[in-house]
Amino acid sequence: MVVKGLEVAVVAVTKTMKKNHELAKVLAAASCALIGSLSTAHAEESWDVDSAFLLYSESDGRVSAAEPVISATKNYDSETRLNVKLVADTLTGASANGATPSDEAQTFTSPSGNGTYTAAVGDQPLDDTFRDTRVALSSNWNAPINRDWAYGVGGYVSKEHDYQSLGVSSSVSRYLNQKNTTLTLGLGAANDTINPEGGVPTGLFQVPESASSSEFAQRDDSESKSIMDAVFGLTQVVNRNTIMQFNYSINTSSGYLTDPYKILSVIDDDSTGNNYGGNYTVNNRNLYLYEKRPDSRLKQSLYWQTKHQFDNNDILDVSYRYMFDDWGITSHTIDAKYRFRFDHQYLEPQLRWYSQSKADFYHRYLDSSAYTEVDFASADYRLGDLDTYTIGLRYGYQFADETEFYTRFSLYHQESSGDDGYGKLTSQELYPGLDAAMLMIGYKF
Amino acid sequence: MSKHFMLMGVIGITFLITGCSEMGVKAWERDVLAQQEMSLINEPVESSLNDHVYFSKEASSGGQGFGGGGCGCN
Amino acid sequence: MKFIQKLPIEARLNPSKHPVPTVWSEGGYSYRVQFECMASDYSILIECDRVDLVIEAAKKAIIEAWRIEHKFSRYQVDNTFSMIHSWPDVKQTLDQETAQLMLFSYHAHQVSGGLFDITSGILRQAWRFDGSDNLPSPEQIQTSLVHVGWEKLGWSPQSPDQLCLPKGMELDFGGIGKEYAVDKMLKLSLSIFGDVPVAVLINGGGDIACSGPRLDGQGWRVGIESLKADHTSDQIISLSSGALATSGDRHRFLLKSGVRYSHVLNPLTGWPVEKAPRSVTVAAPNCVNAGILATLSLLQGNNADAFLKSLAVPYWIYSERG
Amino acid sequence: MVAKPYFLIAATLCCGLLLSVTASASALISADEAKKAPHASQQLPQYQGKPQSLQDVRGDVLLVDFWASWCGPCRESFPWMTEMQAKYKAQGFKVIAINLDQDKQQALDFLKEYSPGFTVLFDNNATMPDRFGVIGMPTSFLVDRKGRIRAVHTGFHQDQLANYESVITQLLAESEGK
Repeated sequence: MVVKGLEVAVVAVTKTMKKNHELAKVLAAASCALIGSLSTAHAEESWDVDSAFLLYSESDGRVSAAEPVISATKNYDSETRLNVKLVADTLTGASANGATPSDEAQTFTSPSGNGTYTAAVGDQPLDDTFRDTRVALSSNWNAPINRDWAYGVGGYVSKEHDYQSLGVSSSVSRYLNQKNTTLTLGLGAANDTINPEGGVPTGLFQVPESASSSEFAQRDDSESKSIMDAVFGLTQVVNRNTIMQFNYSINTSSGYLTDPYKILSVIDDDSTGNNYGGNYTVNNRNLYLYEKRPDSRLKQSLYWQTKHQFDNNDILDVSYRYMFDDWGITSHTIDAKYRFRFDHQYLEPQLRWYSQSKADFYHRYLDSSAYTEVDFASADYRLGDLDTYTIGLRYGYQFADETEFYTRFSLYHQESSGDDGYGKLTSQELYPGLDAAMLMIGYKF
Repeated sequence: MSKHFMLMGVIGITFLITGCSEMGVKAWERDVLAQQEMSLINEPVESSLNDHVYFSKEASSGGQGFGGGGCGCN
Repeated sequence: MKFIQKLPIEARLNPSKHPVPTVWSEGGYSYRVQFECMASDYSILIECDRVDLVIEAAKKAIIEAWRIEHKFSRYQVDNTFSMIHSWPDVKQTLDQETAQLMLFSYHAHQVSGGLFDITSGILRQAWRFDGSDNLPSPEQIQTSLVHVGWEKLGWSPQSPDQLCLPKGMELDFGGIGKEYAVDKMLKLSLSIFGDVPVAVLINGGGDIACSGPRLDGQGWRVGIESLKADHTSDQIISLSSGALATSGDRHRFLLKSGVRYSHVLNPLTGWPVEKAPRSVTVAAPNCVNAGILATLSLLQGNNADAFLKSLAVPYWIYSERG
Repeated sequence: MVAKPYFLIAATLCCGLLLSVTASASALISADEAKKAPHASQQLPQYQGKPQSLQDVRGDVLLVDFWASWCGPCRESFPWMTEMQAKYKAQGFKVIAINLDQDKQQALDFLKEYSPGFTVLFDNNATMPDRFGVIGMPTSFLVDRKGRIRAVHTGFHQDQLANYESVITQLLAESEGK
């Protein structure tokens, strides 16, 4: 047994066995690395929350909506994040049912078949049973695969009393040219189920007088549609201050694409009679038909967006979208925002113009001599010739603790147009405009 | 329709081959692009609320983009 | 020594169901916390006038020790050790702590020329050191050796968190786990005190680390066992910084035909290292470091003393034969 | 029991002297294939110090890190680099962080907040990163005692910390005379 003496000096280095000395050093360093590994502080993984509240109100007391949103994003590192978003909205008010105004008071069967509502002479027929609450939850995960690739996956579910939607999405991105170019392929699929009040009405069938009618008896409770989406995008850094994106997207829907609550008026086109241009009647009842749309739709769009920061730090954001589909609709959208940036505040005016041409089967009304010959028809103004304008202003204040308060006010104006009809119909306002005001208030923390 | 496809393809590929490799910035020149305000969808909550309004009032929807650009740090 | 209180710890932080630790006063501002871990008696000595911090620090240290014990225990079913071993032949991602342990083991394996090998634990299936004379057959040893060898692991230091463990192999962190726990306990307990004056010594069944001298400037008095029944050659040393670790065979050996087979196995041959010292204690800046040096010196067998001398570290060796 | 032996462990605090050991360094670019770090003699202004070039610190193992204040991962790497320098300083390891902000003031504001525990140099006209081959932010180059680039890491990933540290220890373990 070797006993070391008192007060042994540690510093004594045995030079003859350098190898073991080196071994000791490696192990000293390795053991330090092992024990020290604890102290490395992990990056803060915190949630960034953006919460907002939107109030939407249409003029003439039509639809008004309140829509709270809360969106929380957890950043694991600069490229890896999880976002969860919860949206709720409640809609109340009345919306156009598709029938034309008339020189006589009109009475309509409510969608459930258990009641009626009326439109006075010359008034837009509005379905005032319109009321809904929607809750939607969505989540997205984005992460890099390696230096050159990244991916994202997401899902959402939303629920209204008569509508459910379930969707998934995924994307993969490829970075090129030192990350100055990004190619992205996104795919999405969704399945929606609709359970209309009173069941699914038969398209182009006369709106019955009440739920006791045989048409109601043969209705299905629900219908569904499925949607597939693909986006191919190219994002390009142009220079230090400018970034640009081009997208091509294709979207197919199939299944029940009709709006079960929308109807069409059949107008008497017998120019020799005294009801020329008035509501066509069958058995002394005005004839209204349920609308019917094709059971598939293929939409394609091209999208371009550019963002540029000026030397004074202001930012211009411009985008243009061209959309066309196999229903005959084409549309153009131009959206421009300019953000004036001050030390802790910003002011952002916005202008948006949207113009669409009507769908092939859009008819403001159907002629009494020909209504039996159409395969599809809808008087939904959203499928007609339409121009809309948005003017908005957003203001934000950034606090020292990096939270932000913001608010946005905007006005939305719609103008529809189309043929003016004949006879008595010409004195009716067939294409009323629509004005809405939106106020959004939000806080990011 | 197939005409549009072709057009898009031709534009896209031409852009890729000629344009992109000439454009862009060095990794250390991304200070401006790294700002959150310069991301293509910098206010996703506002965008989604607006999209929801337009979706329920107009016949077109979607088509907009997704991320890209940004800090592109590593 | 006066009993003060029990130190209850939530059941979920005590996965191995140890008895409740106890806190004792040793007079003045000197406290001793005793508990059980890895089949040994552990104690934490803390000198500090803030008893609340003492309790908090001890609690944190105990939880850490039990966490490490449970995480790498070979006898649990729901821990990291069993997770790693339930996915043989598959590339798996290790947590950062395990990756660091792998890196350390790698360095130790490299510099020891393969004598230190955490894959060698499996040899114990052949060798049972129960004081008996049951030697395994050469065939048994050969069978075990098939599954021993660091280089058989699918692992590289460039990506220490990626591991592919061949089927039949076993990683045994037991050889460094105790010392690692002692170092981590010291580090964690010190983090509680901030600027408050404190002196801490952790004793994990004979493996010791301290924060520095005691508050009065004196070293900690530490006994080094000689393994002799009468303790006649025990020594008391004064430890004022760093750590001590002991490696030895205690009662674990085989005796056959007058030859004493130490429990220290050479992973290259599968046989016990011949003429290994009974026990070696080494002092080093931290306990893991001390422990690995003590272990490596045992593996040198007859050359242990010369090896230790060349390391230029303080050591105590006990090599009574037979 | 005897209580006399009085032993002073003079072992330096954790991580003592580790100077010259040969260990396998497979993560490193081999010394023969490694290129010399460019711009070695270029003097750059130093944060809270006098101008310095990489040559001035030759003989140490260097982590040359290119960063900017607007880059999130760079920010994340600061505490880690401070820790590494503290841990391996005694073994001859230094972090040299070269700032590439085009607006130096932003870097200064950042540094005030983060007070780095290592050397920061300013290259606000970006004269160096091109030849170093910086392709992301941050990019760090591990330079050996002879001024050769032995490892490159782009980005800063928390889950790679063990790797980064492993390469540093491997290079530190390399023989000085090699």
